[in-house]
Amino acid sequence: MAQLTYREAVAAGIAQEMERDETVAFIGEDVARAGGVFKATVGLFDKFGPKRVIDTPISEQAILGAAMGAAMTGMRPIAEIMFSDFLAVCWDFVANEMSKSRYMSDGQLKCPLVVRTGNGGGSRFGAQHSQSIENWAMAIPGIKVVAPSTPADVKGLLAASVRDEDPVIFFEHKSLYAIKGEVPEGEHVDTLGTAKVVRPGKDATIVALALMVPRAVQAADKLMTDHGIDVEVVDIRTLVPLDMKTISNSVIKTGRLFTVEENPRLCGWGAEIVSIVVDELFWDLDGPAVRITTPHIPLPAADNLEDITIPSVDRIYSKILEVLR
Amino acid sequence: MAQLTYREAVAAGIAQEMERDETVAFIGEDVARAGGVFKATVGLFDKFGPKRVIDTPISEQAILGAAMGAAMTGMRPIAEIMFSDFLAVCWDFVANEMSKSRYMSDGQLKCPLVVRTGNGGGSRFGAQHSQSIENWAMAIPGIKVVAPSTPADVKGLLAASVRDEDPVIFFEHKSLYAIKGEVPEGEHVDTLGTAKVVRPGKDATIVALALMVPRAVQAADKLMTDHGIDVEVVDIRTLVPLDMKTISNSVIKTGRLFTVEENPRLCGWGAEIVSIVVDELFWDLDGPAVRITTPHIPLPAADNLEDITIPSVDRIYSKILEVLR
Amino acid sequence: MAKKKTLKNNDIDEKKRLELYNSQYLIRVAEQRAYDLFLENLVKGTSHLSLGQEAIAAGFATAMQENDKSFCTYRGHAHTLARGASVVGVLGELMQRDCGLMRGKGGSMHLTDTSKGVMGSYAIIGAHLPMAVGSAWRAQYMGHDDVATVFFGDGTTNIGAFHEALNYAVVYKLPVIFVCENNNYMEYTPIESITAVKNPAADRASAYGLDSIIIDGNDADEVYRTAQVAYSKARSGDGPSLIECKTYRQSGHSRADPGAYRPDGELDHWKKNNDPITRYRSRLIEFGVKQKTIDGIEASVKKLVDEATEEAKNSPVPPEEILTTNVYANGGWAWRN
Amino acid sequence: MAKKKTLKNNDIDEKKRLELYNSQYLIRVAEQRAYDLFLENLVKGTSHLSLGQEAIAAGFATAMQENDKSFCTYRGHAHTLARGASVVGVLGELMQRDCGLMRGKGGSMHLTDTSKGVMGSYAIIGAHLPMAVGSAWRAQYMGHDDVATVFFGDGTTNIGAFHEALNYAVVYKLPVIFVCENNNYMEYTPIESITAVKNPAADRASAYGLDSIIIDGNDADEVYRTAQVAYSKARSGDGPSLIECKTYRQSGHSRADPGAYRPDGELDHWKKNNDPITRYRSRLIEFGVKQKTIDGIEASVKKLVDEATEEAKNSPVPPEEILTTNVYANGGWAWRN
Ligand SMILES: Cc1ncc(C[n+]2csc(CCOP(=O)(O)OP(=O)(O)O)c2C)c(N)n1
Ligand SMILES: Cc1ncc(C[n+]2csc(CCOP(=O)(O)OP(=O)(O)O)c2C)c(N)n1
Ligand SMILES: [Mg+2]
Ligand SMILES: [Mg+2]
Repeated sequence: MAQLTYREAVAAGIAQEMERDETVAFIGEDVARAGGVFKATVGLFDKFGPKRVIDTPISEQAILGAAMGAAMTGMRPIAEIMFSDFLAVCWDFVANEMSKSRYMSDGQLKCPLVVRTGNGGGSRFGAQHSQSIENWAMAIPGIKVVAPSTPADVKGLLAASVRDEDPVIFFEHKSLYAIKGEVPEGEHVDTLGTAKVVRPGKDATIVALALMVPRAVQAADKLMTDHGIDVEVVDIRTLVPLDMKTISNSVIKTGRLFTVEENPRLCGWGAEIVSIVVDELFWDLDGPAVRITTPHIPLPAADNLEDITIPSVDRIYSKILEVLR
Repeated sequence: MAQLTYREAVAAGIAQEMERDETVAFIGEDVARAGGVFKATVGLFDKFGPKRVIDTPISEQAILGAAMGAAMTGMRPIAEIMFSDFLAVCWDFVANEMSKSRYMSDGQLKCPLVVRTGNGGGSRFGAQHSQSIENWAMAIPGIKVVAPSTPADVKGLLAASVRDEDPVIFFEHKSLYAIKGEVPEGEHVDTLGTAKVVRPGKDATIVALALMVPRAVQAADKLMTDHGIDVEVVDIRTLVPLDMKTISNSVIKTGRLFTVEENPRLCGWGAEIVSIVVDELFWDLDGPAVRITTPHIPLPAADNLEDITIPSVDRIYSKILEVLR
Repeated sequence: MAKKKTLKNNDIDEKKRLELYNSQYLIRVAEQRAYDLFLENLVKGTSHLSLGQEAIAAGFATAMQENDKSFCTYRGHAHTLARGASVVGVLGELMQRDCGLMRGKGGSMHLTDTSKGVMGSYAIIGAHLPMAVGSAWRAQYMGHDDVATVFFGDGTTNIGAFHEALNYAVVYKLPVIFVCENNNYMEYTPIESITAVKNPAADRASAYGLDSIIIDGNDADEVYRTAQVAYSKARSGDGPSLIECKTYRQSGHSRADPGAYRPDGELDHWKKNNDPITRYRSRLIEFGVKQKTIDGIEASVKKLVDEATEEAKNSPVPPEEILTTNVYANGGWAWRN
Repeated sequence: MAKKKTLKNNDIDEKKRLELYNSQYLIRVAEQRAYDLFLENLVKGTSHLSLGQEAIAAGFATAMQENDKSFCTYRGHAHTLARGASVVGVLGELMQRDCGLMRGKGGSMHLTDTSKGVMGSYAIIGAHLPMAVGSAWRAQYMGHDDVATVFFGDGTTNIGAFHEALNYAVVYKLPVIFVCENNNYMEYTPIESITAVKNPAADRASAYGLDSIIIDGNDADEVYRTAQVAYSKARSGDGPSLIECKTYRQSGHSRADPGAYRPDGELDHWKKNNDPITRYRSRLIEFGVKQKTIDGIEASVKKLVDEATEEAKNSPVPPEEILTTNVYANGGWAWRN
């Protein structure tokens, strides 16, 4: 096991796959010579050179389109969209093109590519550089959606995404880039569509993603310490494919469901999971399923305001306490 | 009362507002001289001339940006994005700009504009011209979202949208353009954020939108006739602001909730409504809340396939019967 | 005069000429058939015909190598047929039958036949330009010798993706040919009324450091010749070309368009004086091709289209089971376990 | 030599010159202060300074009418200050205090002061170009005499919205000025390495039927003069201008950028030989302005910024209640009843 930061795990994951497969190349704005604005791709340019690690113009549509055209014809490109907010300027390629070309061509076309992007708040960047938009991606049929919470998952799920035959949107959380964690030595490949119980419990289930996972775990620990409430925390890891088995098993066991989402409230992924549970496990529920989300507002820049916007350990803790009491 | 088609109601609504307010102007592709590809804006160019009814280049970003800049500085523009699928090419303006500028400027900037767009399936146009994407819009804080199901609502809600101080995304359903209905004579202005009980009932609630409303009503009638099951149908009409009062009152009365959505399953608006009901009215529910949606797939072109994709009267009927029995 | 033309055109041999004619004629007959089938209510949804624009599809396709890649718009029947896709597959798709190229799942606007290098038809203006750039990147990266060609209309030059694709292709010197078919109109709006320059593609070439190229898009020989130059440039590693082909759409924009926006006489003028098929037929005769040979081509094309029509009519509609196939690479649509 | 310059520059009177200097100097001092405050950890989030680019903001703002509208990027402190926005409001916003222009809700990248015609700063590349076009449409439509000016960088010329905005503005002949500040870099990548033409804005002007205009963006007089011509053209109904200003960013791209991508000596060269403030100070002296006058301006600017800094430091953080205000026009955020 090696200790890597989340950002180092990104570079390690890309490097592992580029070494293994000549058809993997990496494009994006300021990603090559400068190593990316989040320094998540430092070293790749030196290792693989300008043919495989490429600085592009500020042309997000061209970036995703180029990745798509290359993927259709035999490559496995990785494209970076610097901040996930910018997916809005090339949304057509996500929502209408890479996601639909296989279906529209009845299987003739393929798009094995990965779009990596910096997602989420906490950096005081304001409304256009802080969003969590994993729910936008989840709403689009035909793509896969991944959002890891640990360095090991970054490397393993990124490798799995590169090897996947479908287009994958890979959300890296900006506020997690600095965290450290154990990552297995040598080749490490994980499996898309598998959630993980990261804290077992029996009284209630929290389903969380990315930055919300460590917060949910902390809140759960505190609920145990303070009130003896034993909460199970499930890290979804990939929204599509969705590991409903793990979620359902947990809810069947605990009888209570909480989701903790960083995306703003309306049509968030938590709503989807709640709606599935309510349809399929209604009689297993011992009480309301409750969503804890960023309120349905644009994100403010000021630190004190941002901190009360995104679900915090305290908010998760208090809400669960309030509901379960 | 006049009999108008849904498409005539669009032109009537725009004309009413343009006559009333000099600052209302209308832009879009092929909307002026040709009257729009759906013929929903026929006559406006002749009536108001080239200064106020303007054919634009194929530049969706420029169209929404121009509408925004004009709205910020004193106009109340209406912009057409021909098919709602094309909102993906200018999504930045919806998701990051018009929706956030008021908040980011702490109220200094305003965006009183309407984006009209042809939404929904049934025309055998295939995956890139048939989508229902009202859930994409609902997921964005800072905009309002309207989707009428009758000619009267088209006119009244369009007028209300033009007069609203916030940016409104106005979804017209392509498969409803040809339907006829009574529209009040003279000035007609409705209210955003008000749902309507279009068929009262006591055994279950269906919440539906746009094309799904007439289908839900038909299914409800048939359930009554065939099985004496008395289903209440709520036409949401506007997703934001959301009239939860009307929905909640209905669910409290009936104890059962079904949503009928044309958007593909994941993160649809039905999930949001279900999640609110399950949180707030859990103990009023007599059984699972069930969503009836387009499956989570791109839309096929072939008529026989498209017909089994979008929720039909039969599917609504059978699903409700299956669940309630 | 005839002499001069002979000289001017003697770079193209008779075999190629007949190929070019065959290709144009096939497109003409198949597109007319599509229109007839629409009137019979057998073509569902929408469809966008290339009547009057056949020379462009034929000229480029004839100049392509087998491994070259085409990227088309919703107005892509012509380009798909010109690459040799089956007529049954094309008409079947328009009729949304099981024999269609995509078994009815894509429809008229999304014709795809990767076995012929037709990497799809795209219905959102501009999107396929960056995709063609990506295919060219792959060719350069992997050392393949194929070139990507992307066809689009005059109206498409005003959308952002056009600009991004052109700049990107030039920056990395990629083997991609951008073909603008300027048929004077976007849907119903004259292109000059909503474009800052007279020649929407050619007048922008310099913004990407490219040569300004304008050709007669209704002259298959000129198209073919220009295409050859562009392919050889691209294959030599000298980067992209942007070619504006002047042409005219003789049909409506899409199936139900009455064309009320056309000035009086404009359509007639083009049909009578500048129809690519009529012009090419005369040229063949001028160059000594026997009427019998021409008649033979025409007869065989008609037979092919007639037979394809029958076959497509007899094909069943797609089975319901395929509704949920090929959403994901595992063949299915499951978004959950 | 001095004589010649006098002649060349005698169209600008001393009063205007001092205004131009004052404006540039204010930007310089305020931006340096922002940097110092960042080092003190009092500026949160990110911030993008215009050190070295002051002449452009100053030159344009000085040529504007009061009712003209500015549209800025994340690198918009300079343009906001140049229009006369309060220094407390700007520094307060960077420090995310209640006294900030937007009470901390927007932050450094979104400075807005509509009372001064600053219609916002936008942080998604390209988006504000179409917005400026829209403001110009409103002016034309309502018969107002204001002009919209939109500032953006060299890197922005490669995104789709640039292309759409330019074409749209020219088609309708709208009173909007597109100002490209070419500082040689997008973030860390040299602009020439990812752009098809040498002058990313000017070499594209002809693609929109516009004149190619390149100016020395570090000469406030040249900027001011060019701006005057463009405003009078726009106000006469003669449509948009696209102006490429050559300049250099002396600071990092954003707060934490060490600038490792700069070739050795490049930064020093620009600082020593082509700093707009140093150049302009020399020119003032050359033109007979007394050192005392210059010192007076500098002292008063410093005082202004010092006082503003103190005031901002003493301002509280924004109250939690405003988190949910001004999402919708009714002042609140309710998405349901
Ligand atoms: C992004 C987008 N905007 C608008 C449309 C609707 N539309 C379809 S075809 C067309 C006109 C295209 O004109 P042109 O590029 O000249 O091609 P032509 O149809 O003449 O071949 C338009 C506006 C679209 N499909 N996509
Ligand atoms: C659509 C989009 N893509 C990428 C970015 C990230 N980004 C912020 S500034 C910048 C460089 C902009 O370069 P330029 O236009 O030259 O302006 P400068 O920063 O030099 O003033 C980039 C790529 C962004 N904000 N928006
Ligand atoms: Mg055209
Ligand atoms: Mg720059």
